[in-house]
Amino acid sequence: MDFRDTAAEAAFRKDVRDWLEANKPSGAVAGLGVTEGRVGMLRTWQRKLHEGGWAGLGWPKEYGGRGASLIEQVIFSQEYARAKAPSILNVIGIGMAGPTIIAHGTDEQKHRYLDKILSGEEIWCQGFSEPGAGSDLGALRTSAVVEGDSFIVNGQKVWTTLAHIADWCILLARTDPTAPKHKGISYLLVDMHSPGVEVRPLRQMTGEAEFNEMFFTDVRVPRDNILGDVNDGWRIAMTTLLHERGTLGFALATQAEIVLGEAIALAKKTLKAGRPAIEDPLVRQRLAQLHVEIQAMRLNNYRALTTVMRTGIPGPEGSLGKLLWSESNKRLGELMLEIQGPAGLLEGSGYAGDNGEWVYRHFRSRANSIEAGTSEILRNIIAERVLGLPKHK
Amino acid sequence: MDFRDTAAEAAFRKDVRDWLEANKPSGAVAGLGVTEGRVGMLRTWQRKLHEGGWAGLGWPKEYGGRGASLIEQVIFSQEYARAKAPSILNVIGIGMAGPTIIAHGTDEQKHRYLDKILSGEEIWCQGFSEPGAGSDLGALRTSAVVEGDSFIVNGQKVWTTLAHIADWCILLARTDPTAPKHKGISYLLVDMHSPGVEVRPLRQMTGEAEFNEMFFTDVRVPRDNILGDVNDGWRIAMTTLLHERGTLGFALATQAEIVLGEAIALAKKTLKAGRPAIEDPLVRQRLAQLHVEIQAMRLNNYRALTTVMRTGIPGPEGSLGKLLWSESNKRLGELMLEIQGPAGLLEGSGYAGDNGEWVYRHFRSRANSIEAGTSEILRNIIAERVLGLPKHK
Amino acid sequence: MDFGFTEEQELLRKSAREVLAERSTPAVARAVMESETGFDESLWKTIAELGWCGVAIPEAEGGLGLGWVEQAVLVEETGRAVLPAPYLSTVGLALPVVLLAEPGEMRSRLLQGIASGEMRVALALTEEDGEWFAPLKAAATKSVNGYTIEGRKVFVADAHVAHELLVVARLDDDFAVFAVPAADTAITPLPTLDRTRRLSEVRLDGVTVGSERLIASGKSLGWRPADRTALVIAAEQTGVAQRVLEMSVQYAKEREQFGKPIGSFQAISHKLADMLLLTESARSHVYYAAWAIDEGTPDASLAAASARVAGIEAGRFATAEAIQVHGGIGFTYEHDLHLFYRRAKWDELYYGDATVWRERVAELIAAT
Amino acid sequence: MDFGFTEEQELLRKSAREVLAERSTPAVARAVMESETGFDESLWKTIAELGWCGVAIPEAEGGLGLGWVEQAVLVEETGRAVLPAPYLSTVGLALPVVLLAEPGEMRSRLLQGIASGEMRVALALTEEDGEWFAPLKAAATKSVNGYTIEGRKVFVADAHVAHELLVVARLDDDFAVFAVPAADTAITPLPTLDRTRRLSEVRLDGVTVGSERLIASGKSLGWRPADRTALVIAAEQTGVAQRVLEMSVQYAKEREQFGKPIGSFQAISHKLADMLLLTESARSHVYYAAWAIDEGTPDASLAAASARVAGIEAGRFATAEAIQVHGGIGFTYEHDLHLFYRRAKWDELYYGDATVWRERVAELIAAT
Repeated sequence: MDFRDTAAEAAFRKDVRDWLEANKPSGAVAGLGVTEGRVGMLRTWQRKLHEGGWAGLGWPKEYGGRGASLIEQVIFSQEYARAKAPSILNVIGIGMAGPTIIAHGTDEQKHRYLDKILSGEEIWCQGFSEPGAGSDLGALRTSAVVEGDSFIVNGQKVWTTLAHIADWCILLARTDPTAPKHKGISYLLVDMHSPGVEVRPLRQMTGEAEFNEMFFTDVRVPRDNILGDVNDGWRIAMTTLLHERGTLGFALATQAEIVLGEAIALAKKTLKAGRPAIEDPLVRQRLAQLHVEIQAMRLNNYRALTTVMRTGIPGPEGSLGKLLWSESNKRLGELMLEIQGPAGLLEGSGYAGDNGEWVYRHFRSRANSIEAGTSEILRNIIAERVLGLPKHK
Repeated sequence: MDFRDTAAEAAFRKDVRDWLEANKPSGAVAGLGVTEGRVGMLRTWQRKLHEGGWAGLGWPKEYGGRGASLIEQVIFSQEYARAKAPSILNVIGIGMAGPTIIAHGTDEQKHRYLDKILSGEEIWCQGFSEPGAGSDLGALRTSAVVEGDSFIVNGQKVWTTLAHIADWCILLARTDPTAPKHKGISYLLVDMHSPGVEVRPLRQMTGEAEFNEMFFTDVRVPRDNILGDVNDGWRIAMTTLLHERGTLGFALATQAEIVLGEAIALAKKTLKAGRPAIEDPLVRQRLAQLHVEIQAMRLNNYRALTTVMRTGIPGPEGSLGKLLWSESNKRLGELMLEIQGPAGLLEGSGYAGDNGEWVYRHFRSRANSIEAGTSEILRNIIAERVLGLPKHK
Repeated sequence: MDFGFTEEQELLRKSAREVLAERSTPAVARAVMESETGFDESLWKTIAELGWCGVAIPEAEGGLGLGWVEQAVLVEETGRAVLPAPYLSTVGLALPVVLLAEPGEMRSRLLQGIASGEMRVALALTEEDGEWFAPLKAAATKSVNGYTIEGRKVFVADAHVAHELLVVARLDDDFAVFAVPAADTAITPLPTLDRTRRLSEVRLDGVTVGSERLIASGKSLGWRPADRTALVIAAEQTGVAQRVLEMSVQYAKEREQFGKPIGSFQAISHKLADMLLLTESARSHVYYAAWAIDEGTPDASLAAASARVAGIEAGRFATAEAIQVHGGIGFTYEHDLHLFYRRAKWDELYYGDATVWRERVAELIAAT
Repeated sequence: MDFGFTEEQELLRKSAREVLAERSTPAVARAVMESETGFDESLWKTIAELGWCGVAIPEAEGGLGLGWVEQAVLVEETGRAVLPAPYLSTVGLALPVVLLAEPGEMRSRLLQGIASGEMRVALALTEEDGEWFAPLKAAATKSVNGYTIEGRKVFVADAHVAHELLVVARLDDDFAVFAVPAADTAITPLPTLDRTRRLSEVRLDGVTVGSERLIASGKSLGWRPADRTALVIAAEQTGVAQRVLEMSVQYAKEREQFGKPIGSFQAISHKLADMLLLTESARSHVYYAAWAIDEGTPDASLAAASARVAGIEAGRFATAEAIQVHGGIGFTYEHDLHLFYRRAKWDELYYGDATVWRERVAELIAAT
């Protein structure tokens, strides 16, 4: 047991930190939103990351990656969060589409797509979720019918980040409507510039549009653009989802530590009943509790990492992180608004703490327990896969 | 809307209060436990209540009751709780068996049982719960097989209060094992002195034995001792369960108010970090929250009462009371132990607040969310019957 | 002992619900949100004509001469409809102060103005520190023609559409309330998360008002206006909670996942049961407190504070969990839930949060 | 960066679990509960012979010379087995003080005595007010032969089976720790809810001890023993939580209601998921804190306080909800759950509750 970096790890961490410090866009702001005004900056940043050799950190070297170890990937994600570097534009391509193509693609497919993913020349999005399906992915209804050399795709997807700027989409579609739910699904690589693809931004309650709806009307997809076999898409999608989390837990924990630090700073400068909020016993209890939860995330992540490194099999601790983070982050947002009193009702003003930043964070946090697995689904997963309880159905 | 007693209500309340003050056993202690040492006192008290005309308050006059209105019953239960009068020994007979016999019994049965219930000459217990059935009453397995003029009963019941002193038992038994779950059950009146009836006390984690297990081995029950028709027991049991709650909600709310008052008193005299616990901002928040919850119980009860009196149909508010009470009472118990620090670990001692009374209450409160409907079952009921959501099965 | 509404009260609720269903739709709220002023003149006229502003104002002053129970009924309904009008600020924040002011011509003018709907009045209490019940910096000094007030008020609800402001300021060793024409002050709306109920900054740079405009002193007011304000906000929270509960129950019955309505899963149905529990509890508290205030019972302050706490819990839990029950769709701007969420958050943080009011409850129960 | 146990540590856990499965069954705990002394001599001998009391004691003092990680491994296991022996009071409460005492003959005697298991030592800190980190009334005065101590200690864990008491008393303007032979004091056991770990009242009526028995001063100790004590109790809580989680999962798989295992209902399964979350989080905190203490990292105190908070949450939630999952049967005296519930409650309220330790966390994070 040793929580310190080894000499090699420390050296790698320094490399990452130095490079980020020297290269990250000035005035960079962390956060996931790819708003119109930021796309140009993010493209440039993606290219820079690639040139620096940081794109596809965990990809095998033969496919242009760095072949970094798991722990190096963790260190990178921690330092990335700490530097508050802007989001990686081609995150779906590098984190999900690429690894799936590496695992299941033909040589031609690997040759065609992988380089351009890493360079950011082609941006990817993910067409899994559907309006009627939600947490029940197997209920998807988008159809792909073979017609000559093509699939003809019809249907609707939702909650698609980046769709408005994406060049390609990893799309799940039903190719055999008569088969049971999880059979009869195929995994297609769809050119977003094809006729019949329409993207509409989906505005959130924060006012931002991070997500999109995608409509597919008689979209023609060449037969070669299938990954794996026809009707074998479910199995392949599992590879993608396995990569969805990646080192996200570490990034979230580091980010949560930083945000808690900012919360403490605000509690020091905000007056409540005439004295700094940080001196209020109730505020102190709640901040302390959040500290304990955020540290639990970080430490649970380490345990999961050690288990994977020792046994190759992820331990139960990792699956707990997202659940803990969502619920803690929501509570932090609530607390920070309460600390401010009526100033917590201002979306931006000199009267609001940090110019209304916390109001945005609070609103945004409401989606935490819904996106990337609702808290209900996560508890189902923990109950069934970790505790071995019978299925709730 | 008027929360004051009418003149008639006030007069009735005064009658009750005066009578209880004049007649309740000296040094009486509230609480449900019928321990061996208390049975004699409770029998005397039951007789006194009967003589005073307070037994069977809500029963029709023709059956020896007082024919009191619903609101008079509420007033009685409030005053009873306020007076901290000891528990009513024949509570099952008066509250459940009697009303069910009145509703479904033959004239002979009414003649045979009702008087002796009111006088306390015959004490009743309730044989519904079984070890394997729990919240799923329909899964009961105790059998009653017709043999000549009798049913032969075999099986086991559990969580039976008063079984150790009861003369009679309202018992649900399966008379048709081939019928669907809720059919094929009959409602029997069983003489507890019959050969083959065995009662074993069931000690709780508090150390007390409020409940019993009952074992029935080839117990012979005359065919006349059935209430209603063979295999119609489920419907009749619903009458019993409808009466189970009765004005319990009002008694619980009044009791909770009293207990909260005692908690505040203890918080005033217990020092925490050198000053009375009542001055600790965290303690204050928690006590205030409990006050709000307990008052909600009281007020929800009033709303339910008004709805029943106006429409004859209970409103949704009543079913919420037990759920709220269980959860609040558990939290109160936890708080009161915390206030005491290590003294909260003593089961009785001059060092413990109120001589360890709160340790007992805390332990006892752990059963609140299990007995008389678990919190999970209550939420199911609210979801299905009040909100009209589909069954969870 | 009777917790029932009178026929007139039921009728009031029914007619309010009908009017609001037509005139205060989410679409109207969105239009008001997006508008520059955040104010819909014609909607206000409707409210005024119905006499809703004068429900708790005596008939002699042009009101309907009813009480706080009726006021709570109306506000529960306006909450249910997220009414985008300066109604709560008028009847919940300003009116309690005016009603409890010293009898006199100014009080009558204000009451009659409010009752007719021709006068919108805002309460200018808080300052930069956002504290509700704390020492003030704004100060009034006696001058030849009356009083001169100097100070800056912040977080003043609906000030930008008010005719009169009730400015609370230090005066000698007490505080006092002055009715100040809004036009005499400098009002700057602030970007508020519930854009149908905007907060403003109000500057008073040596504004002089006549002596008759001093309408109340702190010593005479005490907590009494606060009891009424707490009650009114709690009533609104109850309405908000009720509406999102209904939306969520409806959705849980219709929406299917894994081949079943999501309302059949305990993870959803138990959440909804808890929402019901909190909403019904808030409602019980609200009407008891309203009755207690109308009757002037000794526990009126405790009842009002308890209602406020119960209202906050219901509003907060119900709107947050409604989003969770709805999943992604509940987080979109197009879905109406966020209108209710914003309103509930406003109600939670405005006029003292749950901690402040629990402390008030504690103070009252520990004193006995 | 490595959160793994060494092979030796894994082996220690494995062998401890095996020994405890045989020697520390619930039946044994019940026998100890019912016994007059609440003490099982032969069980203690087993522990002593295995060297468990000396895990964190240097080899030079007769211990195994391991560290707090190993100590936490053992205590997690003894918690899992609700070990009915004065083990936690010795290694968790007394040992940290002795280890951090001034080097010298007395310290060595105590360490060697503890390591061999021949000496049981209890920490006599709290007084009538039950405060952990507060001014004391008990006072020592310098006398001809050493020190004379006058005072009354209350809530002293396992004092009635101890050989030596570590009495904390005022001395001049600081406090000091004295090793006092238990026989020189008047010890009265109190009726404790966890009867396998009894609390006692200890009276010191002018007990005189030699100068060498003053083993530490408050100024030199600071919070350091508290860090270790907090860690050890948190480890026990983790073990308790883990065991009741396992019992509950097992029960939820077997017990059927409405024709299905109750573990298939989300009302049960989500509770169990939350139990797992809290238990795993407590475990992560415990071993990080143990490592930080062993390494003397700057965040060791914060890590220990965090572990204590996480341990309380896990122990409290898991034992309470385990009863709920089991239903009526879980509330009976015959069922073993209440042994764990009592232990968890003891651990929660002894040595500062969650509020005290969250305040400690707050103090440390607000200082940075």
